[in-house]
Amino acid sequence: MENKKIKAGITVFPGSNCDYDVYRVLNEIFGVRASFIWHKDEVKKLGGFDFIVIPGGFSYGDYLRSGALAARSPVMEYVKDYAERSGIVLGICNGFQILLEAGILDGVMLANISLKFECKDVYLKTLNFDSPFTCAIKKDCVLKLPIAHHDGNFFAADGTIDRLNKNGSIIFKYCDREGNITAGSNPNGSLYNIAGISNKTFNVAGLMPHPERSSEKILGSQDGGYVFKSIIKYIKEK
Amino acid sequence: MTKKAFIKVTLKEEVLDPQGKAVLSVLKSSGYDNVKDVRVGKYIELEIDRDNFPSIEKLKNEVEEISDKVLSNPLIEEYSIELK
Amino acid sequence: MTKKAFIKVTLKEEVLDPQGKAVLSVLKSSGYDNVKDVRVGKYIELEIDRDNFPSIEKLKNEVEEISDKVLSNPLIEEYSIELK
Amino acid sequence: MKKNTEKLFGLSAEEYDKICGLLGREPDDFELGIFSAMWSEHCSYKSSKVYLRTLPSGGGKVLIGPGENAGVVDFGDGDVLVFKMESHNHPSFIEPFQGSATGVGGIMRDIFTMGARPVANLNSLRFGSFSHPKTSYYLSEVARGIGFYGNCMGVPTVGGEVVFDECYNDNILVNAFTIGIAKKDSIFLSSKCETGNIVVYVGSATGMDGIHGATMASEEFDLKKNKRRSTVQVGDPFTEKLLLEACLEAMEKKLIVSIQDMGAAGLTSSSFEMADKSGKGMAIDLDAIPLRTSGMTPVEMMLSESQERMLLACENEKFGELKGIFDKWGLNCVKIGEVIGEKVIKFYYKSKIYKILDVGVIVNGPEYERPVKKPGYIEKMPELKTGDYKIPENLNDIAVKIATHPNIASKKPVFTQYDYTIGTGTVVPPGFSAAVLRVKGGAKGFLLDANGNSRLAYLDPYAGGLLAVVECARNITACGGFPVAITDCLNFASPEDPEIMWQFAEAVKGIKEAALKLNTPVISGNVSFYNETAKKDGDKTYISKIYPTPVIGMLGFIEDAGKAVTPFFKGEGGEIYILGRLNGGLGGSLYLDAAFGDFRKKPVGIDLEYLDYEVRLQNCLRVLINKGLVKSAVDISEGGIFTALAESAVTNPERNLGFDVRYDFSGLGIRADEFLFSEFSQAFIITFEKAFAGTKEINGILKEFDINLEKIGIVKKDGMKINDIIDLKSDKIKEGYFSAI
Ligand SMILES: Nc1ncnc2c1ncn2[C@@H]1O[C@H](COP(=O)(O)OP(=O)(O)O)[C@@H](O)[C@H]1O
Ligand SMILES: [Mg+2]
Repeated sequence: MENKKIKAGITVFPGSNCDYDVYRVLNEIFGVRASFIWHKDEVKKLGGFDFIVIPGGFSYGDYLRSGALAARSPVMEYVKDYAERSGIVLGICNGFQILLEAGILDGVMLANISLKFECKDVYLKTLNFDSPFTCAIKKDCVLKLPIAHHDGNFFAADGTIDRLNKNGSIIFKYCDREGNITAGSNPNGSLYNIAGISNKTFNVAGLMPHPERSSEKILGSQDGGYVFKSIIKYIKEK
Repeated sequence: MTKKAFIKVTLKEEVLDPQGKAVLSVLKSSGYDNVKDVRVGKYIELEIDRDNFPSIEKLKNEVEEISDKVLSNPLIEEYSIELK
Repeated sequence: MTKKAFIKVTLKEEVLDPQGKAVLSVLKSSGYDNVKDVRVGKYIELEIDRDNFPSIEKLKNEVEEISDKVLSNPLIEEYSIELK
Repeated sequence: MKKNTEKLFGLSAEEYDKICGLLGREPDDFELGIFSAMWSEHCSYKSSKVYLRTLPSGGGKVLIGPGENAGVVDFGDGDVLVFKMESHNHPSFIEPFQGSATGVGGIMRDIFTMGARPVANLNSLRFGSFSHPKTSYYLSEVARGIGFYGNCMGVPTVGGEVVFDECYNDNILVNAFTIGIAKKDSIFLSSKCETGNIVVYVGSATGMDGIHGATMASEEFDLKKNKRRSTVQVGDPFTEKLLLEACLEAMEKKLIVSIQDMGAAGLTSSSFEMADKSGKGMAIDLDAIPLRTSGMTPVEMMLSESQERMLLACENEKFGELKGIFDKWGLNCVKIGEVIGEKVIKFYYKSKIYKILDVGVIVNGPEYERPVKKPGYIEKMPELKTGDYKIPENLNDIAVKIATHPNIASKKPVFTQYDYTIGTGTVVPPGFSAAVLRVKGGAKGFLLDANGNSRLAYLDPYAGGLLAVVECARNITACGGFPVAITDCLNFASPEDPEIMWQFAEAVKGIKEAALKLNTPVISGNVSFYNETAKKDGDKTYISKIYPTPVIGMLGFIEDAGKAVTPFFKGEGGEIYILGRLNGGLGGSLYLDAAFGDFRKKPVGIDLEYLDYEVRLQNCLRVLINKGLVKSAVDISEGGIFTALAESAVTNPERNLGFDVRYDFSGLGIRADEFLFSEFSQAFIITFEKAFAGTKEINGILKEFDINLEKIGIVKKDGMKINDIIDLKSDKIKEGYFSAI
């Protein structure tokens, strides 16, 4: 299967602002056919897409709670339905927050421990190499990706964390350059340095760092590209 | 006729409140040593058209639904409603 | 002994409330048409060591001072205090 | 003529008389409100116009110079770049979070009004002395406000400057810069209204925001009486993001004829200026204005500075389609009037004609050539003679103090609050010299930098203006770019004070000369006067004034953004060179302040030869870089050569580095402290790709430009050594450099 036969849908809410960056990277760097899905569009069942990306940004200004208002919009019903039918869904940053608020992923995002917006490069350790989001990542490879968020402090009850752990659903953790998971490498106070998780069946994932901002050499890192390469690989091999 | 609903949304006790902590440290460093703890929540006012509800109970139910589904995240927050 | 102070901080009536506006638009598009207006404010709980105050009045004064100087921005917000 | 001086709202008695003459009677509150807004310094540039006219504003790549919402330069391949810088000083002092946020929102509207999508923001910030009790509050609120607005808009904030000085204790400065990109054939202007077009209001509803007691008329403006009221402008970046998308969509579909954002003096300036620039008039129905606050009076509607609004003209038949777009984005889109041939604005209120005002009379405000006087403090400024100061025993201590001074130290804690990676265009992020951005779909890129040196501008406003331009150009050149055009933000105290006016005139002259020599026309800008506050000290009142603060924002181009050079040393063993000439002179330097607690000494004079040399030097460096020979380059500026070397060592993001410099400066006739810390050198510290120096190719280039190159040392793994005067641990400097603010 050629990449250009793979169809990706990118949801657009009022206030989404990484939508175009994802669109461009998917189309121009990875040669996938990506198109936008306006939050009010009646794209019933989202059946035509091989995967869906919920991009970052400030949907509804992130007012009330990050992602809360977007999580209640009609298109999220379709996304939920799509996910339940094993569709692949990736939420990036605000997209991750929306998936949490919609109850598609477990947990919540609190404000960063600094109570400040944090824009910087972080290092990620991959904990599960079998998911659609990580299957092209080389083992022992520490990834460098940028973060840019105010509410990335992942929190969940102990029981939930246990469940995520047992299931292998914690897919990325913040680490240092050498891959050690340390307090100093945690940029936002996230519980157990959690940077990205998946659902029970691994077809839905959310992560705070931005793979679309680290898929080209000129931007200082191509490591984010592995996330998209994984999705493509997974779809091709399916 | 409209009615007002006042909703307090607060973090559940067991959830860490970084904002409250930050306010507490500001208060302490400003010499307000008697303050022992601070919790920060939200206070939301809704103005609702009363006429479309057969009873005030129904109106209250709708406010509860809104509070539950939109205004709060039940995983970490709880809320209380007052109608006026 | 500690006492609790509950402070509601709300935007002055005529100040733009972007949050309230966004919540309102989402409520409307989710079919909650009866909601006519939404305002979002803050709800803050302070736990205060009562013992160091000669009178409850003095304690109340301190809470007022804190609300004025730290918890609210008098240029755009107002507050009300309840002691329990 | 009867005059109630209390009711002049910022107008002078003469201006009031002039208005009475123009109208043939006394103005009523509505008229007075409009005159006072349009004739204010802020809107009319009445004190600065005569000087601004002297600035070079065309030629080269300029497509549109000053006069529109922003200037436009040709970027090749059918692309244009649109940029401007604007101040939001006073609102930011009153309410730093909202003030800085709405400042950023305002400048972005200026850019997308012209049909350009904003692609980068910069900001230039001035706070009181670092130890002043309110400084940390202002710093954190302003940074939060800028991040809040820019991040939500999805526009990366890629650079700027943060300066602390006690002259800003009572007047902070927030200058915001935005650049956008558009297609050459789809630039939108405010001057294109046609008779018969309808006038459309889009965006947020109008509230009481920004209607200031000071400039305001009758009783109902008494804010103290109405406690529920607030005049603070509250920013809503979410709505502005929607406004951006809706406007660009409507522009792409060619539904807009002419457009103007509502900035200062809101509906008043947008309607009168659009009418004036188009040579038309308008009929405006005040009843149609979307209001947030009920019961607003006509003059309140006209003067409101509520954010996130635009005024536009469109063809009647296209209104339906236009409205469809704004509906989709959930925004107001209301027909409020019509463009008419007669050059007046007819206001309708409560379905009746309410007022008719002549456009020319309102728009052609006064213009002054205010008296100027060379300030006494400059006349009396002592020269700094060698021998006045003993060289401090321990220059190491001073060096540490300088490298970790809040004005030198890393501004990372500030800019990590800004999303600088969104848009996937940022090739060199904040924290180095100029920001470098690439343009997708090709190799080309552009560079941005903002600079001002107010201490120098205080001691010598001409030099301050000139060197602000030169410094921006150095930063752009050091990355391999060539300077193209500038915008300026001129922050001064009261123009009614002849000494301040002299400062202004000198600073503009300095900018002019540098802009001419460096071939960087001034395509947009902003003037902010009255940055002063009356203060009480016991029973004496005095005026706390800022130093003259001309700030420059510069755009540069680069053919291949991927080949931009960064300022830091790349690795151990690299040979360190000086390109250019070292000068002495310590007047006004950070060193004088750090070592002796007083910078107020006459700086060395700057002449035209200085500028000639500068152009040669920068051209020479650019050629070296473009040939791919240079690994790192940084200019020598604040904090002198020591600071340039130290920063080159500690800002490498991957590894710790140091340097060992051996250089005999005795031939220059300067002392050790001058060598280390003079800020008047015209030189870059560079390292080369290999041992290139001495090759024929390089010598040829040096000869062509008549510039010196000299090896001075070597990059080390650790330690900062200069002759036998400086010996420091890199770690210590690094730690201090990154944790000072
Ligand atoms: N110092 C300056 N140098 C060059 N151009 C300037 C300067 N100050 C203002 N201008 C130009 O004058 C025009 C009016 O500026 P301004 O009133 O700030 O615009 P706005 O309508 O956005 O408020 C703009 O085109 C601006 O670029
Ligand atoms: Mg404008």
